[in-house]
Amino acid sequence: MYEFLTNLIGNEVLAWIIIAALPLFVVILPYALVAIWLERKVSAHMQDRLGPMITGWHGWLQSFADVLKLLQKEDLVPAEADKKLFNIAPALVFTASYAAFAVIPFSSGFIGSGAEIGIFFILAVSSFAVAGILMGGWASNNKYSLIGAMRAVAQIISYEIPTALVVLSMVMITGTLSLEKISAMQTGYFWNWFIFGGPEWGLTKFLLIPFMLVGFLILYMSTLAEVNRTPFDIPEAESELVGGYHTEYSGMKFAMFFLAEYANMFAVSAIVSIIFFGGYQSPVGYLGDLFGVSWLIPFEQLFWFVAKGLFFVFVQMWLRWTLPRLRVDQLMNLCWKYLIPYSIANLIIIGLISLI
Amino acid sequence: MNLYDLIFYLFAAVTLLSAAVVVSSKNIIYSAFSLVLTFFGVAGLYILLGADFIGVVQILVYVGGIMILLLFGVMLTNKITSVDIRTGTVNVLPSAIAIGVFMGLVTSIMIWTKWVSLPTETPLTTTNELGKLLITEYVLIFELLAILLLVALIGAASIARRDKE
Amino acid sequence: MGLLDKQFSDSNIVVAKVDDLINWARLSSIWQLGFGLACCAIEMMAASASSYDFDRFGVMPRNTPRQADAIIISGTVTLKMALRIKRLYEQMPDPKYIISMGSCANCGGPYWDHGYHVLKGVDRVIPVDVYVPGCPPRPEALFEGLLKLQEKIRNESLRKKSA
Amino acid sequence: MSGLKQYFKDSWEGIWTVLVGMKITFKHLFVPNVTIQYPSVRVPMPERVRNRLYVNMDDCIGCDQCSRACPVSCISIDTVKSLPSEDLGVTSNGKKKALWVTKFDIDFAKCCYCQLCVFPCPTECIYMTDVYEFSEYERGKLLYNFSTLTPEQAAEKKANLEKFNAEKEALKAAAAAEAAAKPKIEKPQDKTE
Repeated sequence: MYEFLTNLIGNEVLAWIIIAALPLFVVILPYALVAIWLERKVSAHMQDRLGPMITGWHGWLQSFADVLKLLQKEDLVPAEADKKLFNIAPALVFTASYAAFAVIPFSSGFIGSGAEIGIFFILAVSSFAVAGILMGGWASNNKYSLIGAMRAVAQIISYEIPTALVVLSMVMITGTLSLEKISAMQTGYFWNWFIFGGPEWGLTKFLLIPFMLVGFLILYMSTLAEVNRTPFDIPEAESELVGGYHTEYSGMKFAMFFLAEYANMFAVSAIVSIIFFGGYQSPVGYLGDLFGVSWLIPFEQLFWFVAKGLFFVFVQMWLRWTLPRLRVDQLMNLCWKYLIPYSIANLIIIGLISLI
Repeated sequence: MNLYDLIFYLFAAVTLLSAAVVVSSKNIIYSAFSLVLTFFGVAGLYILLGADFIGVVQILVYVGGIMILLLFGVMLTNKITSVDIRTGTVNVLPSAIAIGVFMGLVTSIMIWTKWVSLPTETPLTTTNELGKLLITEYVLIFELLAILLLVALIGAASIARRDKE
Repeated sequence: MGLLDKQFSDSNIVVAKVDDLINWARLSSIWQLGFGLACCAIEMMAASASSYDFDRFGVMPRNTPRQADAIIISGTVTLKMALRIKRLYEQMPDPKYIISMGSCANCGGPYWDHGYHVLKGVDRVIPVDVYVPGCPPRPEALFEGLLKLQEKIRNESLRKKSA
Repeated sequence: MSGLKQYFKDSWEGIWTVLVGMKITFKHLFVPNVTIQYPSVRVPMPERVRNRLYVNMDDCIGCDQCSRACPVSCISIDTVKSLPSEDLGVTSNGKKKALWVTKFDIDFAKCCYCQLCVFPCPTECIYMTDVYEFSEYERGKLLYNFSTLTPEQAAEKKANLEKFNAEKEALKAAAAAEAAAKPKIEKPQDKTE
């Protein structure tokens, strides 16, 4: 395919861009649709009901209908809104959340960009989404939107600190920022994952396990807060803020916010699974190795990666129907008084252990 | 012109145009958001120069931190119900003269300096070397900056703290 | 009448299929504005809850009128509330639908004669698509109203301008 | 020191209670759902359910009691007296019908399904059914006409009655005139006719 594209376009870089970007775009959008359907089914079954049933088998076409409907809805711009920023904001949020997928290794055979600063890039790009959210909230010229945007920004920036600290402690152990290398490190069986102390055998491995667990919990909580999911969904708290920063958005612009949210959910799940759960590595070895067909391995890795990612997305949904929404002060309390001290202590202890 | 140049010009154009909007826009919010774009363009240029770490830090710190703080400040200090947040340009003549002198100075330095041209070899990764340099050669400056930030943090906390009556 | 109009006004197979698809999308994802007024709202909530489950039909409560497709007027519309309902309706993007649920919303219900403060039927301020009778209607009756609305949407066409 | 202990205890409790909650929700994922799939499955209605009214016009004697009992006056009834020559039959519980019910309208948009109209009915011809699915696209269609007479028939009955009444009046007047004329012997009938 690469040769074909190079011949067609006549430019290597452009061909690479298309190869790297196209499958992602083709895969991530349908994923978002499936995730929306999954969310509705999971929430329904957790409440002992059925969820979408009419459109297709158990309503699997529901999100297609939703998007198709949103496409034909009237595209409203409030009269008093700042029209330029109002139109740019959804595109910015959408771009930022999809840009994160550029550095995520889906399997050893398919990585958008094996950039050396992968994990750092994701942290940086997520701050672009903050700018988009703030832009949308401000441009709507609606008090609920503005308050929602302010809350979202305060929350995302606060929770970026524990995320960064946990990532830092992991970077200390692995010695690299590249997600590809971190994934490749945890090859073999599941006891080589970092949640079980990493691939190196010895005393440090067993000393690390409890601190890895703490790190995992902190990372999961703070990334959950970064994507504004329940119980940290005060930016969209329906009972107080109508719809948060997307209150005034209708039709496809709202759909872009919606798809960006679900893409973000997978992105953070992917980060958690790469850092602690081996990324695309299989827990039990590969069929391709067993039968000696090496081309099968990347596909198996893709399967394991998607399975792990979807599992953590499922846990996010699970938490959503378990916990009530936090108050603003509780949210900040959790971040500044619990997560950050724990993550700093964790960082120091992991540093000391890795010195042994 | 190959693709590399094309991307360079793209980022350069983004940087310059948004910078022009920053200074010329009458709406402070537009200026602030264009400044975000300017930082983004500069980060792109950094990455094109092979300084990937600096580029990403530029986005993380300036876009994610400082700009958001600035936007917060702008939004909270003005009426939120009206879009009418405006700045005026004052003292056009003195500033034009000052800018002209400054630009002339910079351009003349650029022209008269004898630039050494090195082989265009961009390093694959800069993070490792940067880290090593920071804690060997520049460790004093690094620590001083850290202390400065700490002092600022403590100062901010003590100002924001409510006194016990 | 131009050539294009003529072609479209006939039962063109392409237009018919596109119509079907678009109508299917509209009718199977009616997002409801979470908007309760009186006792009918309790039945509306019951319709969303586990034993009846509105979600089966793709009905999802949205809190902002900008993202809603249908508004279920569930209960007594006082004269004060009528203004708000009209405003909420105007804030919704096209295509939008209205289900008037219960006697009060249909025509003022018990207050049609002597209620000095009650609007005598919500159709005096906004165009209603389906009237669901009942005081209050059972959740199933609301479902039946929804099915009627879906039937109405199914017969809409691209060529006709929707309300 | 106790503050620090409390801090760790709080952290532990936070995580532990979340896990407990998650266990409960996870169990519910596998609990059989309770949803009634309405269009295909319907709950059986209780015996004395109150839904749409039905009027059995064969039994209605047009006594207007239901209309008077209605708290929202959604029932409107018009009756026309029958002629002595006409036989309207009897109701199922043996009452003789004496009125043509030319109009028996119930506005189900107004009806509040309180069942108060059912009790006063002497012939038990108005009662609640278990039909609840009768949504309409137009409000006018919720006005149900139960009268079995067509408007023409109603008009005819009315005309008949008027004619009959007029004849009766005439007869009465004639009788009165006769009674008045007897002492005087004179007949004013020619003048009045």
